[in-house]
Parts: sequence; structure tokens; C-alpha cells
Amino acid sequence: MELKNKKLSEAEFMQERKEVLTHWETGKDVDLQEAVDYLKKVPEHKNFAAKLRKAKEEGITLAQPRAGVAGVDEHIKLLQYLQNEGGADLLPNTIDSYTRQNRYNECEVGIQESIKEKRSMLNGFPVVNHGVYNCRKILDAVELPLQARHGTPDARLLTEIIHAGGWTSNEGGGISYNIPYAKSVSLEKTIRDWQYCDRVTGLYEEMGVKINREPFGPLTGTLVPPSMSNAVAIIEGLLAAEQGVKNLTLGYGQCGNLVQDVAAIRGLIQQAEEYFTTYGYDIELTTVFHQWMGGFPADESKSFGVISWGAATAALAGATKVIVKTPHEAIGIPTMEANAQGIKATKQVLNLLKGQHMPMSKELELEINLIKAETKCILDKVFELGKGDLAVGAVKAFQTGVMDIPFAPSNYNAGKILPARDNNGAVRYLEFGNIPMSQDVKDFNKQLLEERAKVEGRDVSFQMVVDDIYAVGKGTLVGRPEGK
Amino acid sequence: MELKNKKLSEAEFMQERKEVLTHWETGKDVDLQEAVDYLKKVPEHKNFAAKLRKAKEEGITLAQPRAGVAGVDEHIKLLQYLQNEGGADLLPNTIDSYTRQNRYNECEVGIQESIKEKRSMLNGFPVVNHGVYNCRKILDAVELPLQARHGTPDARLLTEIIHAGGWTSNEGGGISYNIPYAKSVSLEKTIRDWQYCDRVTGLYEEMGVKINREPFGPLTGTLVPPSMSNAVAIIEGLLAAEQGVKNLTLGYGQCGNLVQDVAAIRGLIQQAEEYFTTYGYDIELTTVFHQWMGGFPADESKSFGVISWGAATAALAGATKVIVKTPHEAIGIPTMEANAQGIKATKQVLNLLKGQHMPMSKELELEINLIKAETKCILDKVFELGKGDLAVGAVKAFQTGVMDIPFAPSNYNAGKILPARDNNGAVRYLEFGNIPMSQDVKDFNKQLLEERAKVEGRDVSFQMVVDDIYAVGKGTLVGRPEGK
Amino acid sequence: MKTNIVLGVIGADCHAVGNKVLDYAFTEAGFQITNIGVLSSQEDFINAAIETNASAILVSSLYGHGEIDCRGLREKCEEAGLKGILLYAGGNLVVGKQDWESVKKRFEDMGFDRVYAPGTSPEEGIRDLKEDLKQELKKIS
Amino acid sequence: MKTNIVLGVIGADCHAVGNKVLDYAFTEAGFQITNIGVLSSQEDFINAAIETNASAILVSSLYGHGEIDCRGLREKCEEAGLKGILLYAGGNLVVGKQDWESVKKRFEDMGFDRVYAPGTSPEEGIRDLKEDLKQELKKIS
Ligand code: B12
Ligand code: B12
Repeated sequence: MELKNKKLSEAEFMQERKEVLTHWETGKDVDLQEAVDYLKKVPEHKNFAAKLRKAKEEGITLAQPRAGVAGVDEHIKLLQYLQNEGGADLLPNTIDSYTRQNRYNECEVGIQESIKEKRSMLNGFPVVNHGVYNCRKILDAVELPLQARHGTPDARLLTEIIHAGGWTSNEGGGISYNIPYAKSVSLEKTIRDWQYCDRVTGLYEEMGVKINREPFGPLTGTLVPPSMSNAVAIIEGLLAAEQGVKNLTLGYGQCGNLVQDVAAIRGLIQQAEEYFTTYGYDIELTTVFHQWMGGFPADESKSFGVISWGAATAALAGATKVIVKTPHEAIGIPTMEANAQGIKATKQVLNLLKGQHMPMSKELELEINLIKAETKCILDKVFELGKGDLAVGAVKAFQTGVMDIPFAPSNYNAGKILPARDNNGAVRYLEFGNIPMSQDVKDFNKQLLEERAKVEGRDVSFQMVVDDIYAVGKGTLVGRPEGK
Repeated sequence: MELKNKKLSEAEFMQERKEVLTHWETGKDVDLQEAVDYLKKVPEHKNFAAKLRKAKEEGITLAQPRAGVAGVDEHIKLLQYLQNEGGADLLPNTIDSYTRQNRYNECEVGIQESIKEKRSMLNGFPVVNHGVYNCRKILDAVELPLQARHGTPDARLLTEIIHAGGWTSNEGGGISYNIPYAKSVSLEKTIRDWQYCDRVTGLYEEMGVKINREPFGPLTGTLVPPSMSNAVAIIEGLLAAEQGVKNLTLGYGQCGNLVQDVAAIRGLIQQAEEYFTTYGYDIELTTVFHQWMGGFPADESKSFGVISWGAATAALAGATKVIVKTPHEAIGIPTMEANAQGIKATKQVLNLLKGQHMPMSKELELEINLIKAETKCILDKVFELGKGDLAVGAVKAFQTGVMDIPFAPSNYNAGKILPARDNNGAVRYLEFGNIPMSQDVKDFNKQLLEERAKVEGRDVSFQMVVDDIYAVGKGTLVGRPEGK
Repeated sequence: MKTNIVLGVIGADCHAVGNKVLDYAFTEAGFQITNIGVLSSQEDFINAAIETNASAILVSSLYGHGEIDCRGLREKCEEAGLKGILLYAGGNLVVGKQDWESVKKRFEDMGFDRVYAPGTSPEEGIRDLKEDLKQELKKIS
Repeated sequence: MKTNIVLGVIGADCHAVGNKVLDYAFTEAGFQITNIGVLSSQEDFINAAIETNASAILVSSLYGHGEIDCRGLREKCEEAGLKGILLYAGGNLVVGKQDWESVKKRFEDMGFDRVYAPGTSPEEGIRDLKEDLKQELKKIS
């Protein structure tokens, strides 16, 4: 079957669907019409798309944690705690890593061991094993909209189950849930599988149920230059729109330099809107800002500093929601208490900053323009490679290193680019690999890194990259040599 | 004796000094020449003025906690912990409230009870009772510069003791350590007493020892409009300069709106420099930003949010140092652990933001100009009232309500003005009392508050002020009516 | 006729914000407030209570020395003839974050009728005061 | 001749950053690295070790399932003839913030020679590996 950026035909989709629903026994409980009827009865305040739209209208930033454990009852307890004690605005269901790799048998082991050991042996909620009715049980137990957050290259069955289960948002995408999360799954396959997922969402929309979709913005979470992640976000957004997705949240992971981060979010929404208009999609667009996604400091107080600074940046950027980290980040899956602590610190900052946005300045404008120009260089080439077809173009772009994500595990990623911070901590391209940037852009990136190198009295080198990887965990933004 | 803004004559000063040193028995250990010899041997890295100068040159923000307990050894342990575990850049010695009121007998009771109860019964370090040699013992035990932080209307003996004891910075001022800290002490007296303190500093300077002086910026810490606190800071700075102070740190307490806070710090240093130049003083000027000084949330995670946001604002404003709060703020004097936690969160944010400053924007420029214009309205009138003499002018200004600090306990404060937040959380004048603002300024303040009132569907009123007093403690910046 | 009560901040304590808010709230609630303000001694409280024939004394202490400052207030009230006058204390009564129950007990042992934890809202005090005054009335009649 | 060692991330774990940094650091330190990358099964580790005649296997597990994924690795190594090969594990080995000593013990009981807490620097592993290899050499000679 040839990959094309084209809405899946009903026949094609329905045939595939039959097979997908057999991947695990819980698939049999999915009944589209019944699910639509059920979803139509879900009250508005538990609908993800509706809540995001409202937040956008009000100009506020919502807070959403990550959270998931092996057992249904424990998971409910966790979510209720994050809702009541933490004050979360939106709730997640973070899915475990075996489910993400479709290893449902191993999930079963994990579930059993968790019962035996009386603690979660899984790093998330194994939603496929638990099935549709348990999803609904969870929705019944809380008063907020629910989303699945995972990292699943082939999320087709998962998608069917969660939406039938009343969860009204799904994170992921053919690029963003492959390149950072897989090693040997081809992009053709994941883009195609995510067309399926998007088509499911599209079907619900067509049947009158609003479902939110969120490409995973931060990718590897580690020094990803904003233009690269914005390019991925826009591509995944366009691919989703083609399948009928109507309510989209595009994401970005904090880099740490305020001006760059604000510019990335503002640039992203502006540029995405331009592309959607150009390609004729009518989309309800919102943004999500991820608090620092790279290595955290082990010290909890320092983590609160990182978390709060992320919250502040999200608010100043005007993101519609912020994904919250916890003071346990460097060590392990947080306890429910630590998780609530992260939300509380975040919400305090969001509330202090309600109505405050970063005013436009020369510096901000320059950065927005730079990010948009870089992103356009990438996207132009992607369209060119695909001869106008974005799905094909994306596959070829990764093949040729036109798109390239730093530190990604996938064999389908060229791994030729290197990022590093400039002297103010903004993430720049140190190695461009095969990314087709204009000479201006290249020169400017280079100049900025040279400036830093000069300050540090060393050459621009891979050591700089390594130092930057460790920096936030060690308490700074820029990884300087000792004593600099 | 008539109050005048004029360097105290040597005769006058020396005569007074004799008497001051008899106020408590530890006064006898102060010997100026011996102290100068001692201070000259204090290494550069333990000199407050030197460390601030260096920070200013490097464009970084230093972190300083508040801390003090009753016993010398316990106090040393506390400071060492804040230095080693907390990573403080500058150390404080927060003085207890009996000392602040010169009630040294009650300090003695507190010291004894603290020994008996094995916990500090005093809310700070009773430095006068402990005397010069214990100050030096403390300095020997740490590797950072030391400052006395108090709130003492008559700090003459305290000042003599701390400097002879090797502490190279003193917080306070004739206005800022009276109006917020006293009820029935006249301004004439405190301004005169602080001329003495400043003269002590001046003497050390003349004898070749650098000593830093810091007027207390935040005043009552509660919704003080920036122009009022900047006016106080500039007046106290000028009064100090006249007595020979050379190294000055002017302060400001966070209000919470980023643009206003950055504008307040930038406006303060610009305007202060203008005044110092005009009046011919050559001063090494730095700034201190106080993390939110009003009521805190009881929840520790939320407090971390407030603390971190303060740290971020300090860095973005470019303040030379930031005074750090702790997650115990709402409840009581922090344990040493909680105190270190506040510093660690703060330093993490400062380090992430090293080199990042708030870029100039239309909004920021407007706010700087507004604050400077308001401050000038006040200062012009103060000079006028004093017929050119700032000390006299300050006394008269408070008498007539030309200067007026919200919520201050002093009988010498008119208490006629009221502050409230505008719709973006910036602190504005709701009642001007007798402050001689230009009509422009008045209209603009009024307009901003009306805007907020409209959003909240209520009138501008005292209830708004009360709501704003509680707001941060309840988790927001602006005190809105339920559900707004 | 309004009930008279005395309000103030005891000892060397200068925290004025809460005091002003309490004044406003208790006045709004219909009490006749004599506010002696911050930095008030035990004698200041007692004199004001005698002068105004007050039914209750509301002591605030924010700065941590409350434990030392409040000691003996009940006894001095008795000596001055203010027998059984209602004594409330609130604020940040002791130094540091301590176990609340033990703090409360210490102040009750000193003779305070009601003791309030940090951050207690004025409304709670107002409710209690109305309740306690009703009880007093019952006792008398 | 350089010492061969096998490096990888076990199980369904995709955390690649630390793996790339370890590769760089151990290579710089003079080892011959065979990096099998993320998402590697026990069999992948063993096959690579046999193929390269490796002296040590360095297992990373970041995502929390390390406990399940590492079980039986020592036994499978023995079966495959990798008798006494050095086995190290590091990363965020278990789910959540757990008492480190007990985690360490669990992994030692599974047959790991060295177990590293979250955030351990590569340098520590390099130092230990050099030390352990010296000991091995002594044992042989
Ligand atoms: C970046 C990151 C991601 C990125 C990874 C991108 C990629 N492909 O690499 C993304 C966003 C994709 C991601 C996904 C997930 N992550 Co993640 N992630 C992180 C994070 C923030 C940083 C990891 C990192 O790169 N650190 C920097 C490198 C240099 O350090 P390092 O990885 O720790 O490795 C060093 C040392 O540990 C040591 N070391 C490691 N192994 C060994 C072995 C030996 C022998 C020696 C000597 C040393 C050694 O040396 C390395 C180099 O210095 C950590 C938390 C943290 N550390 O702050 C969480 C974390 C590892 N992730 C976690 C989880 C759970 C997940 C997810 C399951 C999602 C979820 N539930 O939240 C998925 C996993 C999906 C999957 N299939 O694996 C958890 C693991 C929890 C636990 N163990 O209890 C962590 C700890 C966060 C948390 N507290 O919840 N993650
Ligand atoms: C603003 C403030 C200041 C300002 C005060 C300005 C002024 N003149 O009013 C300044 C900066 C000058 C200041 C100085 C000091 N402060 Co101060 N300050 C605060 C702060 C941040 C807020 C207080 C406030 O205004 N809250 C808002 C009002 C509305 O609330 P409130 O005061 O709590 O009062 C309400 C309730 O408590 C209750 N209540 C109070 N009394 C009573 C009585 C009854 C009967 C009832 C029913 C209710 C009730 O109702 C009130 C109205 O709602 C608090 C910490 C906090 N709460 O976040 C520290 C705090 C009170 N300060 C403290 C200290 C120690 C000091 C200093 C000694 C300096 C130092 N060592 O750090 C000096 C004191 C000097 C002196 N002589 O008193 C400590 C006390 C510690 C303790 N008890 O263990 C606190 C708790 C901070 C801390 N954690 O260290 N402070």
C-alpha cells in the first residue's frame, strides 16, 4: 500500500479496523456507534477539546500532569488526588512502555507482579489490557477531561480503546511517536498507522463528537532546536487535518532561554495557522508548552526551580496548556504526592501570571522571524521531496537527513545534526547535517556559537554538546567549563 | 539639636558616640582603630561591598537568605548550612525583634530560655548582647560576606558592634527602619540616628575599609507602589551619601507584575544615578530585589512557585542580588533545611537565567517612565518642603502625607493612601491621600483600576484592597471576587 | 448597643497589616473596636479593656515572640479586675513551624479561651466571638 | 589491544541520550565499544558479547522496568558460555524513588557486579571497570 497524505477511504479504513481490533482481546468491546452515543453524554466539562477552546478564549494557561500506574483502582486514586489536591486542570493517562511497544503479554506480567508486590511495576497505565470499560470507569471517577499520553509507534488499537472509553484527547503522531520512541520501525509504517489514528478522531468529529489531538512536541526532549520541532508539529498537524482532525494542540518543549521559548510558541501558532489556511483546513488550534524535558537536577528544591521557571515561560508565551514535571523527575516515576507538588508550584506561578504576557520587543521579533525562517527552509524542502505530498516528503526528509532529530534512537533518523546552546542559553545548530538551511541562517547560528566559545575560551566542539546535556541537571542552563 | 542633611561634625559625632557605646555593656569592646586594623585583614571574598561590585561587573544576580537564631553556635551552624548546602552567595544575620527595639534585657531572657528549651525562642540573632567578638567568631566560621538585617529604629550601638565585628554591610535607614517597624518613634529621631549609622560607615570608608549600606526597600512589603518605595530608597541613599557612604544597594520588593517589577528596578537605578550625579556624590550603586514580601501561601509547593517567580524576576530585571524567602514563610521562622531549600530553588532559577534579561519593549518603557515620573512628583515636593534640605523635607513630607506608606504602623505616617492592583496585577494608587501626583498620573492610575473593576463587575473599593492583601496567600496575584 | 472589644499586636511586634484587616472585619461585623495597634504591652491591652468596659481582648502576635509576650496576661487581667474576660490569641504565635496542637495547648494553659493558627481568617474569629458572647449571656441570665 | 565491551539499553526502553553519552565517554577512555543501542533484548546483549568476545556488558535501564527486564540475564550469560563476564547496570533502574540500598541489593542478587544509582557519571563506571578488569587479570595470572 502506497503512503499518501490523503484521507483514508472508508473501505480501506474499515477493513483495517477489523484486523486492528483483534490485536488484543479487549478490542472486541469497541463499538463505534455505541461509543459515539456514550461520548455525546459526556458532560462538556469533561471534554478535552471544549476545555482547551475555552482556555484559549480566556487567554489562560491550563496545567496538566503526567501520571499512570498499573492497576485501575490505584490509577483512579492517583488521578483523583491530582485533581483534588494538585488542582490539575486536565488529566493524563500515561501509558506504560510495554503497551507502547504493543507487548501486551508483558503488560499482563507487569499487572500481576504489581498486584503481588503491592506497588506499580509498570511505568504507566496498560490501557489496552484494561480495555474500554475501565477507561469509562476512570472517566466516571473524575471531573476533568482525560487524555492518553504515550509514545506508541503503532497506537491504532490504543486509540480505538481510549476514545470508545470516553477519553477525548490523544497524544502522538507518526513522526513524534516514532523517531524518539522507536529503533527499527519505519516512518512509512508509523505515519500510516497514525493516519489511522487520526482517521478515528476524524470519524468521531464527523459523528458529532469533539476530540482533541496533540502531536508530541518535545521529541527527544534534549536540545531540540525549535525550528526542527516546529516543523514536525506543523507536518503532523497537517497530516492529522487531512484525516479529519478538527481540534489540534501543537507542542513545544522548553529550551530554557525565555526569548527563544516565547518565540517558538508564538512562531509555531502563527506559522501553523498560515499553513492550515494555505492548505484549506479549518482547525481549532491551541498550543502546549512542556516544562524542561531533558535531564533534571536530583535535588527537589532545585527541581521546583526548574518546574516554576517552565510554568512562568508557558504563561508569558501564552501557551494554552503546560505539561508539568515533578520534583522526583531525575529519580523515578513520582509518588502521587510529588506529582501534586509539581502541579501546585506550577499553578501558583500560572495564577500569579494570569493576564501577563511577554511584550513584543526587537529581540523577540528577531527570534520569531529566525525560527519561522528556519522552519520554512525545512518545510519547503519536505514538500519538494514529496512532490507536494507531505507524507511522502516527511519519509524522504528523514531518509535524506533534511529532517533530523538530535539524540534520537531511531535507525530511520540520520543523526547527523548537533545542537548546542549559545551564550544566552538559546539552542542553536552546531552541525546542520543535511538540513537545507539558507546561508544566512547557517552563518547566524555559527556566529552565535562562536561568541559562546570565545567567552568560554574553547572551541565549538562535541564537548560543548555533552556539557549542555548535563547542564540543567547540574544547575545551570549553559554547560560551561569549570570556573567559567 | 536641629536636623539637617549635613555630614555630622567629628566633635558632635564623637561626643554622641561615647554615650552610645554605654547603652549596653558590649559597647565597651568597640575600638574604631582596632576594628579598622581587623577589617583590613578580612579577605576580599568576605567583603560585602567588593562582592557586590564584582557581581555588578559580571552582570549576575547573587542570592542572600534571611537567618538568625538566639545562640552563637547555633547561628554559626545555621549560616554554615546555608553556605554549604544552600549555596548562598551572601550571608545575613537577621536580628531579633527585642534588639530592634533596644530591649536588651528581654534579649537576655530570650537567650536564657532558648538554652533551657533547646530551641530558639528569639526570632533572630541578638547581636548587641553577643557583642563584637562573637561577630568575629561568626565571620571566621564562614567564607562569605556578612550583613546585619534588622528593622531597628535606633541602630547606633548595633552598627558600631557589627562593623567592629567584621560584618561589612548594614541594612536600614531612617525612614525604612522606622515607618514599617515602629509606632511612636519620630522621624526626626530615626533620621538623625541613621545619620549616625551612616557616619560610622563613612568613617570606615575614610579609613580605607569598604562597607556596604542597604536601605530597606520593601517597607511594609504589602502592595507598596514602586514610586513610593523608590522615593524612599533615593532619599535614604542621598542621606547616606552625605555621611560618607560610598557603596550603596538600593532595594525594591517584588509586586508581582513582571513588567512593573523590571521597570521598578531599572527606573530605580537610573533615577538614583541621576540624583547622585546632580548632588555630586560618587557612589558605587547596586540593586537588591526582594522576593514577594507580603503574605505567602501556607502550602510549601506553592511557596516554591512564589519563590522561583521572584528569582526569575530578579534575574530578568538585572538586580545585583535577590533576598530569598522560604517554603515555611507563611508559618514561621524557617528551619535551616527549609531555608536552604528556598536558596536552592532560587539559585537554580538564577543560574538558568544567567545572562538573560528582559528586553526593552513599549510596555516596559512606558512603565519605567511612569514610575520615574511618579517618583519625581514625590521627590520634587520633598525638596520643596525641606527648602532644599532632604532630611527636613522627608520629615515634613511624612507629616503632610506627601510621603505615605500603605499599612504602616507608625503614628508618623499619614496612612491616607491606598494601593490596589490593576487588571494585570501591577500595583497602582487607589487613594492618593496627599501625594502630590500630577493630574496625568492620577488619571492613569484611576483608569487602570476602573478597567479592573469593570472586568470584576464591581466598584473600586476598599474590599479590592483587602482581596489583594490576601491574594498571593490564596494562590493568585489579583484578588478577584469568587468566580471571576 | 455594640459589644466593645480590644484589638492589638503584643510585644515588640510591628506587623500591622493583619491588625488593620482585623479592625476592618470586626467593625464590619458589628463590634465596637478599640484598636491599640502594634507594639502594645500587656498593660496597654488591660488599660484599654478597663476604659472601654470590653468583653474581649484579641491579641495578635505574628513575629514569634508571642509565647514570651503573652505569659501572665490572664493573671494580670484578673488582678486588674477583668475577671473572666474573653482572651483570644492568633497570628504566628511561636517561633517556627511547630506542631499546632502543642502550641494551642501552651496558649490555652496560659488562659486563652481561643487560639488561632497562622492564616486563620477573621471570619472564623468573628463566628467564635459571637458564639462565646452568646454563651456568656446565657451564663449570666 | 583494546578491551571490548557491550553497551545498550534493555527492554522496551527508548532512552537514547545517556546511551550516546556513555558510548562517547567509554570510547574516549580507551575501550572498544559495541553499542547495541536502545530497545535491546537480553539475547541482543549476549549475542553481541559473544561476537565481540567482550569482557563486560553494560546495561542501561532508564524507564523503570529494569527489574523485570534484567531478571535472568546472568543465568542466560552462563548458559551461553559467557562465564563470569562482568555485568554492570545503571540508570533509573526501578519504578519510582526507592531506597537505593535495597535496589542495589536486588540487582546484585540478580548477579550484577556493579549497580549504579540515577545520574551516576560515566567517569565512575570507567574507573570501576578499569579496576575490575585489573582484578580479573590478577585472578587469571
Ligand atoms: C529525556 C527523557 C525522555 C525522552 C527520551 C528521548 C530519548 N529517546 O532518549 C522522552 C521524552 C522520549 C522520554 C520518554 C519516556 N520516559 Co523519560 N526521561 C527523560 C529524562 C528527563 C532525561 C533522560 C536523559 O536523557 N538524561 C540525560 C542522560 C545523559 O542521563 P541518563 O539518561 O540518566 O544516563 C546517564 C546515567 O544514568 C548513567 N548511566 C546510565 N546507564 C548506565 C549504565 C552504567 C553501567 C553506568 C556506569 C552508568 C549509566 O550514565 C548516563 C550518561 O551520563 C529522564 C529524567 C531525568 N533524568 O531527568 C526521564 C525518565 C528516565 N523517563 C521516564 C519515563 C517513565 C519515561 C516514559 C515511560 C514516559 C513516562 N511514563 O513518563 C517514556 C519511555 C518510553 C520508553 N519506551 O522508554 C522516567 C523513568 C521512571 C523510573 N525509572 O521510575 C524518568 C526517570 C522520568 C520520571 N521521573 O518519571 N523520556
Ligand atoms: C509583611 C510581613 C512583614 C512586614 C510587616 C510590615 C508591617 N509593619 O506590617 C515586615 C517586612 C516589616 C516584616 C518584618 C518582620 N517580620 Co514579618 N512577615 C510578613 C509576612 C510576609 C506577611 C504578614 C502579613 O501582613 N500577612 C497578611 C495579613 C492579612 O495576615 P496576618 O498578618 O497573618 O493576620 C491575619 C491572621 O493571622 C489572623 N489573625 C492574626 N491575629 C489574630 C488574632 C485573632 C484573635 C484572630 C481570630 C485572627 C488573627 O487574621 C489576620 C487578618 O486576616 C509574614 C509571613 C506570611 N504570613 O506570609 C512574615 C512573618 C510574620 N514575619 C516574621 C518575622 C520573623 C519578621 C521579622 C522579625 C524579621 C525576620 N526575622 O524575618 C520582622 C519583625 C520585626 C518586628 N519588630 O516585629 C515571621 C514570624 C516568624 C514566626 N512567628 O516564627 C513571619 C511568619 C515570616 C517567617 N516565616 O519568618 N514582616
